[in-house]
Amino acid sequence: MTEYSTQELMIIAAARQIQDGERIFVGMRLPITAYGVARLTHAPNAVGLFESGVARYEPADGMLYTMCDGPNQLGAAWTTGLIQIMGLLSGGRVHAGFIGGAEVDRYGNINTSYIGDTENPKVKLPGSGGAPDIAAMAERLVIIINHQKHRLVEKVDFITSPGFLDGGDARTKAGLPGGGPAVLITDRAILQPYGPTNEFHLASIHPGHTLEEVVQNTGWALKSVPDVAQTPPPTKEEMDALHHIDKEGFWRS
Amino acid sequence: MTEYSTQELMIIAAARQIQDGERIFVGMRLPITAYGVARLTHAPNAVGLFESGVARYEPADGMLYTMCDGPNQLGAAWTTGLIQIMGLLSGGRVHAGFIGGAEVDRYGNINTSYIGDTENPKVKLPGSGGAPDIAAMAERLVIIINHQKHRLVEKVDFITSPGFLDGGDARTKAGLPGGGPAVLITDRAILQPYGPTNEFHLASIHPGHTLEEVVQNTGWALKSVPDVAQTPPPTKEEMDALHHIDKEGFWRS
Amino acid sequence: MGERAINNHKLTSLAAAIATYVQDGAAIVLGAALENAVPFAATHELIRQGRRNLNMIAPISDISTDMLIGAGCVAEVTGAWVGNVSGGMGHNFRRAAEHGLPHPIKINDYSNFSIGMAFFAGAYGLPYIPVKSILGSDILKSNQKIKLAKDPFSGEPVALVPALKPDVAFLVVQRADCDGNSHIWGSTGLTQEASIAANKIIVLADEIVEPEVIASDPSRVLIPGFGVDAVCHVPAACHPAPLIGKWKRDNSFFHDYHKETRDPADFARWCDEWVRDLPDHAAYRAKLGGQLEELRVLGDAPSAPANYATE
Amino acid sequence: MGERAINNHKLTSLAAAIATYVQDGAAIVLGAALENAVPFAATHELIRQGRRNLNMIAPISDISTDMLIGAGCVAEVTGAWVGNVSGGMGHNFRRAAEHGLPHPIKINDYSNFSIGMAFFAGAYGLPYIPVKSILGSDILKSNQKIKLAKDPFSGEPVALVPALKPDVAFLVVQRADCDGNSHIWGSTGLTQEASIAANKIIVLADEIVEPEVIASDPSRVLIPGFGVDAVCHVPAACHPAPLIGKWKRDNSFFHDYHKETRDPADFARWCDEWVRDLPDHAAYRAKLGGQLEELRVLGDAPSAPANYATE
Repeated sequence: MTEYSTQELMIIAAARQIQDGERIFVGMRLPITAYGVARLTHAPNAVGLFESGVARYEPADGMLYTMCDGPNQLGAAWTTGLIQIMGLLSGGRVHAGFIGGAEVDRYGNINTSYIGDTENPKVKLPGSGGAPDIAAMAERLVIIINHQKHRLVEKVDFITSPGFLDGGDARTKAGLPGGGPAVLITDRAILQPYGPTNEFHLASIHPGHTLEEVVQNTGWALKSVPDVAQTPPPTKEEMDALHHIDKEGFWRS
Repeated sequence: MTEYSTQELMIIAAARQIQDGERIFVGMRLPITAYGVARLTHAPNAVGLFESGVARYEPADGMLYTMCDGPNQLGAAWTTGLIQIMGLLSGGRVHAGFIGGAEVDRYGNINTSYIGDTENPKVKLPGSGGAPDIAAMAERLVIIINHQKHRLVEKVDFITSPGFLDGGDARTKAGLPGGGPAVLITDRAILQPYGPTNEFHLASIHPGHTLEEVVQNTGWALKSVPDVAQTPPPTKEEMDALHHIDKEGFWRS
Repeated sequence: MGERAINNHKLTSLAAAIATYVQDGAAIVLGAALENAVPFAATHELIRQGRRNLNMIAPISDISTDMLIGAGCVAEVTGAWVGNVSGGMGHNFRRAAEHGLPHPIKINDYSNFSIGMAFFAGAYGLPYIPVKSILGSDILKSNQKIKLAKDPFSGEPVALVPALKPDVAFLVVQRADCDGNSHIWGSTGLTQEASIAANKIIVLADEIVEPEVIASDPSRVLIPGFGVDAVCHVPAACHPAPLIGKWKRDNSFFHDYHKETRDPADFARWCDEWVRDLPDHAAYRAKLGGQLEELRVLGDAPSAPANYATE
Repeated sequence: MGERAINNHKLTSLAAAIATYVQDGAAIVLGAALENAVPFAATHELIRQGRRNLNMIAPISDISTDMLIGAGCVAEVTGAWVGNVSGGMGHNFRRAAEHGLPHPIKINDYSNFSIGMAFFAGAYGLPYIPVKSILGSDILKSNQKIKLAKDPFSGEPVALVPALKPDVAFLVVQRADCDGNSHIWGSTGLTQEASIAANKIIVLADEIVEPEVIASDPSRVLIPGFGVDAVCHVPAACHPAPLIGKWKRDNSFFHDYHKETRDPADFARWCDEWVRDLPDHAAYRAKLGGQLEELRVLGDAPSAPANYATE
């Protein structure tokens, strides 16, 4: 059996969310590595979008600290403006986007703005960037977050990026064009919206983790889909691709 | 005394409307020659704008049939899109624009769309192009038209490009940001809006033409400003500049 | 820009691209750059394939729209100007608008800037754009799609221009690779906005180059290959319009068109000679022969290089 | 873009440009390209000249905004994200927002796309833009300037984002001539829209070139010289951010900033060392010395030429 770290499993679970030929808002860190793995395995025709104004076919050759770094621009499909790239979100032209956050709630709403009150915040987080736009408009949203009780909360203090809002059809009623969050990938499990409420349910547990542990580390009364599975471990092909992308072993530990 | 044709006088009268450092929507034919004369004489820092997406300092080297021709793009200050160039009309960033038309009325409204009814037009004219935008937004509009009774009319059949609408403060009330038509240059005279009605009045008569002739060829009861002048004939410097620009003598006859 | 274009080779003939992507009744952008880079080769092929009831959407496409109207392809014109830019009025456009010949046409009036905003809204997912530049114009009366409203911030009048989303956009580019990654230079009018607003994009490339040429300068890409549905290699597809650095404008061709299309029988003859009797654009170029060769740009005025090195 | 910029030589020092064009209380765009081409040299000079009560407007300017807040220059932040892109949170931003230190700041929240539309509206004379991409976000509650409304065509909800018109925009370009005609390549974020929306534009050019170099490629011009108010020759003005083809990103500098500005006294020391104790950007470059030289791009990956010849 191939060895892998939790981070590596998360990357591969994220890579599996990318289908061939799709246009993906990639974002930095873990998702950009996931994009590279997907391109090298099952999605050789995916296109990576970066809101600063970059679209790429091949992942960048070299470590990126920001999406604007030189290696992400050399040989790109398109270096242009933010409006041209983020404008692709309209009309179902972007299939998925990856975003993270400080807090996510049972309906997949994400907070990256204020912990506490907006006038008198306990913690002022950096803000939205393009996440609300991606969350509102992309066909599917993939959320990546560490699985801790104070991160997976009953209700976020501030909806920076909308999920299903109050659940049910609230999202559609608010006029949001995109499909909303499709999956939440943590370091312990994978959650998915389930049933008419669109509440996030446990869908699969990562190898080595337990149902009890996952429930205890979730800030709401976590329900499960009827057929909770174990998250399939990385295949050899996936791990080979990841090692090719992550030459320096940044994600290994 | 320098010899000149009527067309040449019109070009020079138009050139005098351009002040140094101004940004001007030039348009084709007569105005582009006027722009060249102004650059060579009193307005060496004027900037010429072309709605297809071109901005130039130096006039093009070579005869232009359209603003998109190669010589208008080689060595341009900017070749870009229509929105970038026409967008400069906002906020008083464009000082003047030149436009022509099939019909203009006593309040400087211009028709380039329909003679007769819109549903069943007697003559379908080519349409607006960017003229309404320039008429609405530029600080000043310079109208150039041949002086005939069926062209200078009481009321145009269709307002393609707004002047002072029904006169008085109708233009401001309609929410139009630009200053409106400042001058109407014909082959017989120069007209200007005068008084609180903003009706076009006779301001100067070209050498060799008479008040009676000008009035008879105007489709409304043309009034005069108190101090009607003779249009100053071209100076030697202006004619030298014009001959330099119009090497082939296109405007001489 | 299509929904799931996969990045693979899209090189095809123009005839095949039009057969695949253009249905009768389609809303078409053909020449959004104004007077340069007009895809006349596509104009001809639409006529040859006998498309009907098209809605031609563009600010100004020089004589392309007049040809399509005369050939009976057009039910609707959405734009700012139809005619012959250097030659005067468009006879077919006038006949259709004044006498319903060969068909009546519906005219949706816009100004250049307002149709630009309609494309911009269509391209970038905005339902409409509030515009001041057509206030006071009777375009607000003749075009029922545009609403006069009050700016809720200032209370001032504003014209709301709804998004336009064409079915197909044709564009001429100086060079493209087989996947549709394209370089354009010179003024582009509304090419970018109109193309991105369209559901399908067909690129007419004057030259097909290796992918490395395009990838050497991603900032010169106006439309990326992943948004392009078909790439057709058609040299001088712009004729008689110019293409910067490639082809000069054929001014006499525009002038002759004006003279030779004054009445319907004349236009029919012109259209047979220059379009219907020719199988494709290669035959059109062969017919032009030396006249086309004289328009070819032979000189070299190269852009200063931009360096994209990372180390 | 200013109202009557005359096309003449505008080359000046950055200190003089800021003294002339930036008043206390001004609304400033400093780095609209996101994480590249951030005009950090202007950040430093604003701190040195002690500007107060600025409104910093940008989607994301990496640590520039955090520096200005820490130095007491900022009353208001209008944007989508403030922090240290590769290094985490911005300590000064948090201190100001959470504890009012050194001053309380007003935060006007936008998303990247909605602030883009606000700049676009400001640049091109549109009073506001209706946007769908921030529906459902509490940005609609925290930012009172944005109105929730109904699309009058469809009846669906829409967020109306009013035009933003900053007083001054700073931008870093790879090369410019003495009149401010500039070439930029690589991704540009909102540089064009934000700059054109601004009343005054100050260009920080990495290199000053002959006018012929810029004029050789007018399609690479993002902002034409006639819209530029001052041109300053400041090599590596972007440091520690990257500039495509010119300077690599100084990742360790961002990391060190994060470590060395955890509390106000630390920030004050950092700011003295890197800004206040240095007379100008030349001194900053000299202090960096070999560290800066290692970031210089030495390789060559040139763009394929575009031909603008007319004959």
